[in-house]
Amino acid sequence: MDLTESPAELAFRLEAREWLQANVPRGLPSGDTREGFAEHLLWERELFAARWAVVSWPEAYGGRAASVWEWLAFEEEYYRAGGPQRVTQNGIFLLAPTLFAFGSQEQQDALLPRMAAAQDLWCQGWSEPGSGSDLASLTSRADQVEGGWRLNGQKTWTTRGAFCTHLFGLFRSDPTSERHHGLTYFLVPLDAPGVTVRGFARLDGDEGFAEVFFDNVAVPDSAVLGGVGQGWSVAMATTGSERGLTLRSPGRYSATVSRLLALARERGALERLAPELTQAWMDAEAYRLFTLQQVSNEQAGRGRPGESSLNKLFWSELDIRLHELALDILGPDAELEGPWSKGFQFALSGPIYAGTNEVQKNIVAERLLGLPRR
Amino acid sequence: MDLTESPAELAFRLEAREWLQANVPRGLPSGDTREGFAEHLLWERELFAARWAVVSWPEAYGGRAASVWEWLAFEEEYYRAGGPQRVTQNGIFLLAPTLFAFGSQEQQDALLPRMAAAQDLWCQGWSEPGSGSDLASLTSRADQVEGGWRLNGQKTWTTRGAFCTHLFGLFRSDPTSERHHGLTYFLVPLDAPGVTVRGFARLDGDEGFAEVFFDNVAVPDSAVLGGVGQGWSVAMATTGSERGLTLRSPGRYSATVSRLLALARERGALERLAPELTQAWMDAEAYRLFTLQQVSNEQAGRGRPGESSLNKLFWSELDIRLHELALDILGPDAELEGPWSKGFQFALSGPIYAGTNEVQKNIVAERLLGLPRR
Amino acid sequence: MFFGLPDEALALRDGLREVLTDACTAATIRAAWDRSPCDGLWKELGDFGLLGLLVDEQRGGLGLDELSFVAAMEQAGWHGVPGPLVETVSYLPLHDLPLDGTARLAIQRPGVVHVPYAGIATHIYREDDLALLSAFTLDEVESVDRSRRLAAVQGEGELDPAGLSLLSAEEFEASGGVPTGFSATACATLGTAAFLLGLARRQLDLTVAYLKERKQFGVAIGTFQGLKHPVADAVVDTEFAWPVVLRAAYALSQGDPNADLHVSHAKAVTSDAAYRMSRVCLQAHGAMGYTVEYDLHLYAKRTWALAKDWGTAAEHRARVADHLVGKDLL
Amino acid sequence: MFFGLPDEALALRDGLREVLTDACTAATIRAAWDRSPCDGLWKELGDFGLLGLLVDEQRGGLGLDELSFVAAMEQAGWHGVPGPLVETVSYLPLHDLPLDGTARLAIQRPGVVHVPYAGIATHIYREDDLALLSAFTLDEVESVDRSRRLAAVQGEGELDPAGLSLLSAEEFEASGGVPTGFSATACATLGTAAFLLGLARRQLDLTVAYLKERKQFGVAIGTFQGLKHPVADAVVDTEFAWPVVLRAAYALSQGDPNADLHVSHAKAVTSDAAYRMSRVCLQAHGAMGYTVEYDLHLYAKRTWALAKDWGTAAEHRARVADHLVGKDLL
Repeated sequence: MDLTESPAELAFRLEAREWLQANVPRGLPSGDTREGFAEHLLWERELFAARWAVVSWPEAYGGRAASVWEWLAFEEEYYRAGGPQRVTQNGIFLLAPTLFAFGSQEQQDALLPRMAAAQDLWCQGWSEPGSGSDLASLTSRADQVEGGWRLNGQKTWTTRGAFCTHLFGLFRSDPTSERHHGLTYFLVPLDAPGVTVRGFARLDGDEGFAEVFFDNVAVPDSAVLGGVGQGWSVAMATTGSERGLTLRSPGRYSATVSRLLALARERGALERLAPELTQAWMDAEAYRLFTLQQVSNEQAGRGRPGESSLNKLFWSELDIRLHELALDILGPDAELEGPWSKGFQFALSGPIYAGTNEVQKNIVAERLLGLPRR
Repeated sequence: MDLTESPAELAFRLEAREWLQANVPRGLPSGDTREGFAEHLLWERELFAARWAVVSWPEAYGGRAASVWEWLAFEEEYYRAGGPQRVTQNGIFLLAPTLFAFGSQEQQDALLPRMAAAQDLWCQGWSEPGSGSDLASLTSRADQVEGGWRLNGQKTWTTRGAFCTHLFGLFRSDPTSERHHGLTYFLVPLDAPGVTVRGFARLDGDEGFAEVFFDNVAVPDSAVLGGVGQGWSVAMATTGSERGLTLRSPGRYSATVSRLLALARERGALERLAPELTQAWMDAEAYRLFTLQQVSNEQAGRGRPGESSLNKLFWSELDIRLHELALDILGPDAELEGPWSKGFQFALSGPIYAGTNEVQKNIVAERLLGLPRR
Repeated sequence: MFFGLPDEALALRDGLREVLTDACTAATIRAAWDRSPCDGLWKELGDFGLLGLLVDEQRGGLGLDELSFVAAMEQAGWHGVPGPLVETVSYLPLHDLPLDGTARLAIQRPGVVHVPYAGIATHIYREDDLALLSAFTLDEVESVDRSRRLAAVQGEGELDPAGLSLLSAEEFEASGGVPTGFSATACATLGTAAFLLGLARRQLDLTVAYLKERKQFGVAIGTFQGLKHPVADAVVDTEFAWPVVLRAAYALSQGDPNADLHVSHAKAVTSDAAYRMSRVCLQAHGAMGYTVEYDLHLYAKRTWALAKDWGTAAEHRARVADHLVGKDLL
Repeated sequence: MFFGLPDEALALRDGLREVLTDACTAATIRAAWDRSPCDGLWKELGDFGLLGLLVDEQRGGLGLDELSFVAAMEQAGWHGVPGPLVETVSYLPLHDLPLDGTARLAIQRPGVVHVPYAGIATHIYREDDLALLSAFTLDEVESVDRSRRLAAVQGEGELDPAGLSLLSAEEFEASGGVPTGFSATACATLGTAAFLLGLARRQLDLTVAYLKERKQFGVAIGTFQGLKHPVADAVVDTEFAWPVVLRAAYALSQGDPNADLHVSHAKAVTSDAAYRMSRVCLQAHGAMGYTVEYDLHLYAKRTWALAKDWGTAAEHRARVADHLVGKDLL
């Protein structure tokens, strides 16, 4: 056990802090509207220019080759400085780890720098109208043709799909296959002929979702990531990232707790809600400590099955509790459109996306505890 | 809506109050030990002598033909006066309703007066080692023989079985049958040759349970209640009583809340736990109101499927919350053997007996809401 | 002894259901979100008599009691009626205004900055002295439920020129048409409680239908205990909240001096129960419920707003606590 | 940066597991319920070195730190070791007593009437001034966990004739053998927190085994989400409590001035998490768990006792709040 930062780690943290404090934009609109998204892109490009967009990536791709500890420190400083949501997250946090693990050198060289620079904007194409929790039932097809593939079908619940330029997703490449067999992971430009994107509104009214229709969309063989028919196992690596640490670093919740305590102070609720506020602080701190342990375990080769599901269950429920507490403090003002009601509505999606919490509980019960499946 | 008691109802309540205040014994030991049970029997016989044992029964069987409203008033007064547990409850509250509904005149005349007088002491023989929530999988057998039946098998988790004189239970009378078909409801004296009873201890250490073994036990045809092969539907009437109102009248929880508030006052916890204590009062009051509505609905022929499951879910969880709150007030004294820790341990059985709460939730979901079964 | 709605309340509720089935669909609520005043709906409510439910028959009202009121408000909640319905029905007995839907009353409560429905009301009254606001300015702000038409209101209060608002309690009573001890605040609070349970029931109905229809892993997702059990738990809460609402309505109808205790009890438990139901129903819908194209959110967002309106659960629990202290119980 | 147990703590834990697998079975705990002093077990604990875990090597101890301590206490909790283990290990550094299991220390805390393990301890110390009680009378009372040997204690405190208990902090430090800033209260509190998580893990293991084995409706009941999901929820709580215990142990080992904050955090969350686990496990067992013939209750009842011992969750949460107030956060 050693919780002291090395001089290099500390220097990294302080450099990040100084830059972020000076440069984080204030009052950006939601990145889940067309106008807001454009403003966020400017911020993403500013991050990239200063080499803070993808700190854990190799320098060749625009990163700083930061260690995971440094990445955690960056995230902590990012949220402490009030940094906005990362509209590029589905690329840099979900697709990129998969590209690093399964992509060819050519794919990495072609895609990662543009992704880091927020030139290519990636969205995720997993869910379909009939395939949510039961992802393996998906029916979007990829048919092999001369020189490549033809894609047909429909994806939905694609976050920020209407503003993105590319989609990564799963398609059934073996028409005789069932369930998680015969799937292939494709990388698709959304301006390809035959692609239609229809944005639609999330719970908070922002156009944060899209349906994506594929009508005989031609893609080359190089659009396949990780091998034909290997889509399921390639995708599972990404879903692990999605539900686990990389998408929801602890700095985020520590920052929410700080804002919550400030709100309680401002509204005179510190005394009435002292136990609940204290529990909120304790929970965010526990999440932070758990992630430190998780990283250490993984580095020591002692990661456990289901650990990222534990992680996802905790942060998703924590986020809701924090926002419920804020709404409690706000009383009749809770219903006002504003950062807390918006945050609350976003928090409500936590137990749904990245694999519903019901699915995560099954994973904990079956893979971590060894209980029988149905 | 009319919540005023009629002059007759009020007179009944006041008579009960006066008698109970004067006669309720103080400091009885647990009725779930051999010695305690004997003391409780004296109290039960005193109740019977004063015609308070079974107020809702016909006068011919020792009751007062009280209305259900009067019964509720009696129960409220009983618990308000600090009346002890009813060790006869499995007879008078579980078997008796079934006997009234399905018993022959001979059975009623023979059994009910002795039950009311606490001469015959009845225990329930539902569960078996392999059949708990899945009661329909029971395997204890009844084989038809000349002049009656031979019983074989084992029952378990029989409350106070070691102190009782008779058992009512389900046996498989059609050896070719499966699940809930081919079962018959039998009334069995525990001194019959071939019956062996072994008491064993509950969570709180009292010998409150028994296993009952049947080894070629001969019973006559008159031991059948409600018809050969009709056991399941006959028994279900009783389980409705068990989980619903008659076993857990609201007066019980109102009295617990009164004791809880007194404890909080005595220990100086009123202020610290004001919201929780208030919620406790509100919950007990809500239970009382719900039961008033339930009785009115049933009298008006507007009872709903699953209503007694709602009832059971609420009181069983309420009872635990009330006792958890008491243990919170007691702090380090919570672990002491005493009325609160005993009450807590008993409360923990609430979500288990009379059909686990998991089963009740299925019933609510399937019968009240119409959700599909598996 | 009889605990339940009287026949006249049941009949009213059933009649209202018929009216609202056509007059107030999800499309009606969406129109209110888009700033429609929903005049057609309000005219139907007026024609049905709902707005004068608590107003004496001599003044053209139905002259019904608080039991009929909660039955109607629960039904209105199920349909998600947009606009200041609870407030209008609760306050019309105090003001000589038309009952035909042309008068819609918003109430400015002490300490509440943004007055619900101020943007669409024809009259804004102050809760504490019943004064009508005149010469006021409105500063509209958006609620998560856009039909709420919140606004910060600045204005002078004046004696209600058309009504009874500044009469003393004795004068109220003497004036006729106002039941002894009638409290519009209590009614509005309790009506909101009933409305919340209607909203909860609607969300439950949508969810049950979805759980039966939606298939994953080859079966209807309503077969999974992981969804069934949370729904059943939420139903327990709402089912045990309804009798508390009835108890409070009965207390108000009887002029029970403890009526406030029961009303606060009702608002506390319905706020919590309806909120919980909204959470469970949203979760049971998965991504399907997480879009404004599906109707669930219309009822969920109203639930979130009303759970904090006319006093939060915590505030009403504290009032119940005060009553218990007064009875030497706490 | 490395967050986790050091190798020496892991080795200690594994060694202890081997010892306890034979030396402390459910039968051992049952013997303690029947008033056995469990001398054999305590001798083994002494031989293994556990009792002198925190005692300097010069005094014959292992001289390990609080990280090894919590690793060992968690393991001891899994086995449900009966007797004042946490207290003895936490307080032996302050008293010159044998480390071989013949000395068992009970601690009388201010405001706590019934001293745990007083009925079986060889020494009873007062927590506030570390004085040894002499010429005392014991009035034993029963705990729901009969191995707890609670007693009301009346007696005079005196300077520990054999030890260091009345030395000043500077003298403690100068005396050697006592780590700078060492707080036996903090250790006992944190050790209890770790023990609670061990108890929770044991109950979980029993439950997982039962859910795999028990069949109803033709399938293992562990296939039902109605049982799986509550168990998973309880596991989330215990899994997120463990790093808090480690953090507190690290703080103590580093002489961190904020160590008390972390210790209170740890005791608050472990008390809640272990209690919740006991409830879920008991429920998952149905009637099977609701008897003293089955072992589950041995671990559940210790959980209920320890959840309130060395400060309840509410008390420790209030202490965390005090720290936050001190940091101007709350």
